Amino acid sequence: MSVISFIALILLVLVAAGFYYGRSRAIRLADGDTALLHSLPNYHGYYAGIWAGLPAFLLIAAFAMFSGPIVDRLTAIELHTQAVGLNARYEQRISSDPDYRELEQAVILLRSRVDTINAELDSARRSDRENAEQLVVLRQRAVELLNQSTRAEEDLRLYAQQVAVQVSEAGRAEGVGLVALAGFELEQTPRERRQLFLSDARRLAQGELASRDTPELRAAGAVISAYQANFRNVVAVAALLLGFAGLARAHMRVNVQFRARNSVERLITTVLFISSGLAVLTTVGIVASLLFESLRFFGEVPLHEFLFGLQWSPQIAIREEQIGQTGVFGAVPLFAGTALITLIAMLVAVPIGLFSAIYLSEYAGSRFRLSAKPVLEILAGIPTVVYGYFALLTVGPALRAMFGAIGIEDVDLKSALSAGLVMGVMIIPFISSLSDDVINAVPQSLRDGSYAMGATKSETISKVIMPAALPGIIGAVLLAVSRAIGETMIVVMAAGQGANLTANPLESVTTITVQIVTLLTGDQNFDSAKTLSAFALGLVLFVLTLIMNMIALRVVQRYREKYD
Amino acid sequence: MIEASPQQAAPLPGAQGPIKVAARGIDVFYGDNHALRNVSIDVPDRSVMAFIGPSGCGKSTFLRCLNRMNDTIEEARVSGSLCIDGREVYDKSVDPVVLRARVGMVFQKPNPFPKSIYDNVAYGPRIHGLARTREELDAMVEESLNKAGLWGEVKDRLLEPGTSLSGGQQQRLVIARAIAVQPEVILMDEPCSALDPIATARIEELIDELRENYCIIIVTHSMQQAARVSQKTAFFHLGSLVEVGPTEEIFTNPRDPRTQDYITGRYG
Amino acid sequence: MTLSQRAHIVSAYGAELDQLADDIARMGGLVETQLTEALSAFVRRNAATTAEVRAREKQVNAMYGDIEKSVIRLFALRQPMATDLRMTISALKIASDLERVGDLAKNIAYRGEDMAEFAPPPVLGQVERLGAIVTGQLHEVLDALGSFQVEPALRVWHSDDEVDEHYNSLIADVLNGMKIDSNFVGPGHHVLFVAKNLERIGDHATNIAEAVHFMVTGQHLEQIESTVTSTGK
Amino acid sequence: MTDQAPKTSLGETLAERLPRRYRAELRFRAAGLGAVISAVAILLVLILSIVSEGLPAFTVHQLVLPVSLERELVDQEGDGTEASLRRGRYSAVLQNAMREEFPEVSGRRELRALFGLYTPLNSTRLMDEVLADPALVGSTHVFRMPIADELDLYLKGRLVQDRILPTTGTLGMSEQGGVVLASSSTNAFADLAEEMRRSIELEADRLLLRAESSRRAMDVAGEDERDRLASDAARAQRQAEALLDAARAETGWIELEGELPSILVDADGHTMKLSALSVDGRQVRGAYLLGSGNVEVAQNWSLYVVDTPETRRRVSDQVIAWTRALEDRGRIQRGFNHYLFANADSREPELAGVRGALFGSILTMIITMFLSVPIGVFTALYLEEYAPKNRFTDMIEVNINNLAAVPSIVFGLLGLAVFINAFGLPRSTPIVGGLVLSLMTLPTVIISTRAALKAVPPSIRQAALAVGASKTQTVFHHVLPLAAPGILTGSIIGLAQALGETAPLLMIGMVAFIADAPSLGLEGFSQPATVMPVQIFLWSDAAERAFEARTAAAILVLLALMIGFNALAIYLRRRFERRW
Repeated sequence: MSVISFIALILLVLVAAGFYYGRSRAIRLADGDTALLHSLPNYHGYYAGIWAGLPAFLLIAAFAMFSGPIVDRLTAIELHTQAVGLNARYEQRISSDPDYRELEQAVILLRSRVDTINAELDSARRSDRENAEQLVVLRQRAVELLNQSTRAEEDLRLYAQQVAVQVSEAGRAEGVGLVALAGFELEQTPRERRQLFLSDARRLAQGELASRDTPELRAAGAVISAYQANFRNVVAVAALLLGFAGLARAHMRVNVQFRARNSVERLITTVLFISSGLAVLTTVGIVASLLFESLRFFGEVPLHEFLFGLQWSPQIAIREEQIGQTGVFGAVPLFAGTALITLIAMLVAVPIGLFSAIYLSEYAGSRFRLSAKPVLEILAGIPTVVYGYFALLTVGPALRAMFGAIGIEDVDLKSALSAGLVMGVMIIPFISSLSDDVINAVPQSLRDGSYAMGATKSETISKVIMPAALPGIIGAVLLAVSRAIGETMIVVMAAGQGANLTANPLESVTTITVQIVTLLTGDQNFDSAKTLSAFALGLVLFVLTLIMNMIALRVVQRYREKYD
Repeated sequence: MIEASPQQAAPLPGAQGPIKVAARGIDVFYGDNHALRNVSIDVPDRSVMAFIGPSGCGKSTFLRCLNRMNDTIEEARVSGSLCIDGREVYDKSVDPVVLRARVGMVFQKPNPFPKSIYDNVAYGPRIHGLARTREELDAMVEESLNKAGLWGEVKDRLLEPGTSLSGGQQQRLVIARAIAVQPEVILMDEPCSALDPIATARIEELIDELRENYCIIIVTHSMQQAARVSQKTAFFHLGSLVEVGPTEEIFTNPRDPRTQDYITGRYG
Repeated sequence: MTLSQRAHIVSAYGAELDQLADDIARMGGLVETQLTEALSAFVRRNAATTAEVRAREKQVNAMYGDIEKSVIRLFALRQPMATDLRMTISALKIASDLERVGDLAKNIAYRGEDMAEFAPPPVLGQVERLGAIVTGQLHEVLDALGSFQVEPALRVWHSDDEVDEHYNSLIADVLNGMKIDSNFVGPGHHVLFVAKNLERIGDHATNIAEAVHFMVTGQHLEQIESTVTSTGK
Repeated sequence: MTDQAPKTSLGETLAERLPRRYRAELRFRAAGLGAVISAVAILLVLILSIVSEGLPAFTVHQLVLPVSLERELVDQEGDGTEASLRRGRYSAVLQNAMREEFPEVSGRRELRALFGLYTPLNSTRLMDEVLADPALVGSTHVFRMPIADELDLYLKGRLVQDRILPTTGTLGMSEQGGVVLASSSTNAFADLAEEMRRSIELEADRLLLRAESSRRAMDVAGEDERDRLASDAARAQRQAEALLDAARAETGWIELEGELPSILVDADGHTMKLSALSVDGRQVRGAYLLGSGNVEVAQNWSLYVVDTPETRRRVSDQVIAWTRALEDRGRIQRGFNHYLFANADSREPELAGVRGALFGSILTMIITMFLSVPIGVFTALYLEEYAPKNRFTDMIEVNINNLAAVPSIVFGLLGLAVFINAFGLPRSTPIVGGLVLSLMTLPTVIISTRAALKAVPPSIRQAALAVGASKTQTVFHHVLPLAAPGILTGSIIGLAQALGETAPLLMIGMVAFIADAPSLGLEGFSQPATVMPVQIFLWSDAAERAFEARTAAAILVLLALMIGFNALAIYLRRRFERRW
């Protein structure tokens, strides 16, 4: 990085030099009479500075962003070419090894049998419901076979590993280069662990702590740092050249008639435009990443099973008919859990929030309002993780004690109720401030009209203000619901993990967001349905909240227009 | 209803006929702002009295005293004696809710509630529980709309929202809403300022008709309107009541130079 | 205008009112001159002056039309109130009275032409005196109008009796003369007409005095007088 | 009115309905006030519960031990070089110091329990101190280390229920074969004996009840269950009867068995644990936890009762006795918990601190600030000042409004899929965290900046344009400076939000356990780190009870940070507020 930092420093000097050069050249060309210039001298300076710095810095930024993957790729290719000999030897050993062939055959056979029995199971399930016994037998056999097949695969893998070790030992004994050995090891490493291999190598090369330390890794690290250094030098030279080229361009362009200001302003406008495009890009990024991974997920798990399945257990087989480690991905319990918690939250937040807003805007004196509003704002500013802890620390035990006192014993410490209550508290300020805006937007003339009819305050509020403010309040509640659905930390900490399909708020339930967190914290394997399902859930979450926000924003906007 | 002992003040000089509203020494403060100073006036029953004066002179403030609408403003303070039918309005025993049922009010901008035409007119009777049956309520709504001269125009669209009417119709709807609770006094705060001349003419005609049964007080900036609809006119200036008298006299031969200046358009 | 020191917010309105007042004053001046000339034409039997009087009469009529137009304009555009209302109304009334006076003056001048055929009758002096009184009234009331004062107007209003007295005695003299001398019937009936016209001019002056009084005070003189007399009795 | 009828009827109906209407009014008003009060009350409860939980974590009990840094232990090579000092056996040094305190302790298990009074990680701290000052080698150094988390809680009175009972008379103790017999000159133990008897009876009642319910369950249970229930019932019955026998003995000893409070007798530097009380209340039997031999007559002695039974707590009576002894000897001092701020995360609660998370938060916030604020302001400038009114602009607007309401966790998914998987940026690092939070904060900054720009009166723009300034000059010289306070406030509020955000950071792996604080430099951005809210989340999930208080303490630190941020926003708003 130091080379790059150095280059960056030089570029900064170039920018400054460009600025002063552009400026002074403009003044000189105008013979000191700056009024002759189309643009102020400073603009000529800016122009020169921008051309000296911007392209080069863009190059460096691109380098900083993409150098890692590119270097990794180059290293992988290098290692691969080095290890061609060892690989060939390994292939030859494998293909000529009768034991290996035998194991392989066994695996193939078992796999085909698994496929057959799965097909049988399917057809049995589809054709005849009466024949339960046969189904049970079939299922048992399927599980057995699958276990056998898994075992056989494991054996095969272990044997291959053994062979690989032998090959590399032999290679070492013959004095094959470390780089080749490293390449061979990388080749043998399962795909998902190759990144780790490379990052270990990189760390070792930089003298940092790695998860392993072997001569092979160090050799690979040397390859990586060589590439890095080369790459870095190329980029550094290119950046310098770009900088000087930019200066040269500025030198040619700057003259008395040159519209430097327009150029600079055009650039500014372009930068602003690109910035605003970033918001769109973010959305595109969200949609693309969610869609891409979700499509991969739906390739493995059918959409209808995901949307309508009643069982969610992504990790392990808990029932007989589940085969292997595929897990089941019926998201209905998550939807139900999310809905239950959202409902509880709304039952807390809507009355308290709405009544607070009503009281503060219609009843309270200005001093009370001035002191009560900040309190609600504080509630809004508290991080959700704090709310989660509050649920865990105070609300859960309190609920258990309360329900214990009235004789209901089986209250989970992490329950839908405690998460819902606390989430409700979190949403109170949201509802109250939005409702407050909405209620304040109701024209005073309507209030006057009602009071003048002899209506009491509550009659005026419930019969005139509320009907008038209803669309806005509905919009606010929709926004709040969307927020509750998307809220993560409170439910992660206070709602539990069990995917229970229940309407009992005293049980623990799980939500979409909880599952996303659970699935994606810890080791991830982007080839397994388990990891990908998190993105499918994310997609559901995104679409759901998007629809609600769209509706809510439109409703609120209409409402605003009505009374503006 | 709580009967305060009738303590009708002696009529002010120049008063004729039965007096509905009698104010003596009314002062209004909004916080530190002395909005109305020592106003004394008699308003006769079954006639129209117009309040004129430049903006901010206190005429609307005084109007809002009559049905205690100033109560809804946080910092408003009213002192003095104000009697309607000899009963003190600011007596502790007087309930503003009851008072406002007896003193209807129409505002500058038509403010129909975001409800149907029917519900708008039925609002008062409903909150006060004036109708026992649906038929009674229907009858009340029809009668009020009739009195407000709107029945013919809306009888087929009673369930449409009140806001779908034109401005003039809305204002008449609001008047119908006000008279649905059978008030004795109707206060009108610049009822035509947001209307075109035709709608204005309609409202003026309506006021003229209503005069037979109600005591109407109208605040207006249009002196021609005051001249057209009112029998007596009061001129307010800088929070004080400057002059009150028969409308004709005020407009041809005002006694006070301030009135003179105001109505001839010589206000500097 | 002198009634109010303040200027109108709409200065054009004020200017129009001022213009109206000026027009009335000019018209008054014109009519006054006209009357003086008509009287002299009649008394001196000067036909040449008669032509001038007739020419002025056209001018007065035109002015009347102008004033009427500007009053209508004022009503339509400015909707005058209080003093302005009274001023405008009075202006119209006064203009109409002045126009009538101008008419009558013209008639008097015509009679002067006719009188040229006859020898000057002895009552001419009396006619001259009556004419002087009426002219004085007109002058005084126009002064009152110009200065916005009530007292001269009131004086004119009360001096109506004096005109009547003179008129009655002149009529009696002429009738007597006609009884005595039938030759006097010819010029006599011209004198009668002129006397009648002068008496009418006096009435108009009284009207103008009333209008001025109303304009300045806002009260109708007749009403005040009637209450004064009723309480007086 | 001419017809009096409707008027009176109006009055009557009105009066009739009024009380009901006013009751409704009162209810409504009360509901509103109740809502506000409950919101305030909830906030108070929240803050109070966290403060009361978290405040104790700001103090810590420290063991203050003189450790003798013998050269052969610490400097094995004998050359005093860093390499040699690094290889020193510091844990042995600490163990020796503990042995010094309690020379009577022997046996592997007892020693392990004794060394459990502190976490072995402290040896590293000792090493650091020696490395910082090699002259210490060979001397006796007073070393401070936090006592084990459980004991810290015990000393703060948050772990067990305990009490000290008044005593009368004198006490004599005699040891024979590990059994200690103590007798009081008065019947000092009578009340205690009575209390224990009652406790045993209660325990027996509970057992009897259990036996009964097991028997009842047998009637409805299936075949296979019945046997188990029967044996359960029989066992409970047996235990209950045995207990009752022990408790009802008229003379002799009440044996303390089952889940009963621990009773310790302190006398003359000896601590004994009771195993039985004589019925007359004059004698007790037990074993020494501290000290040995006989005590003839102890004048000052005390009874210490730990009501939480030993089986239900994680500190044994032995450890409690050691701890109390150390406290008596002044070896334990309570002081400010600087470990909370000086250390990064640790598996040992007493050493765990927020330093790492604080640094991580700072680094992440720096990235967030430098990305979201300029880009947000640029976007707002473009939309508010430059953008032509067309479909694309509309689309951007709708987009931003929607982005503002997209759940934060979705941004985490985006970060995972794009920054980590596609771009290959390192996981768990402030740079990725900052990028994700920037995207999340962007809409907030844009929206508040637009509001601030909208608030600049158009007259300013017109004035600048009218004197011949270009659009860009107008915007950058006039509009932007005027809108700056609003932009600043909005940005700070957005950053404060990002500071408290957790969910998206979990997605990009900032949830890992990281024992080293990232360095506060350029390289820190790509070092694994965690941030304050994630640290809170991690601790809240930890098993050790001591982490509960630390979680709350970390929350207080985070809240203080956020209050600081918001106060800054308010200050800036006040300071630069402009009125037109």
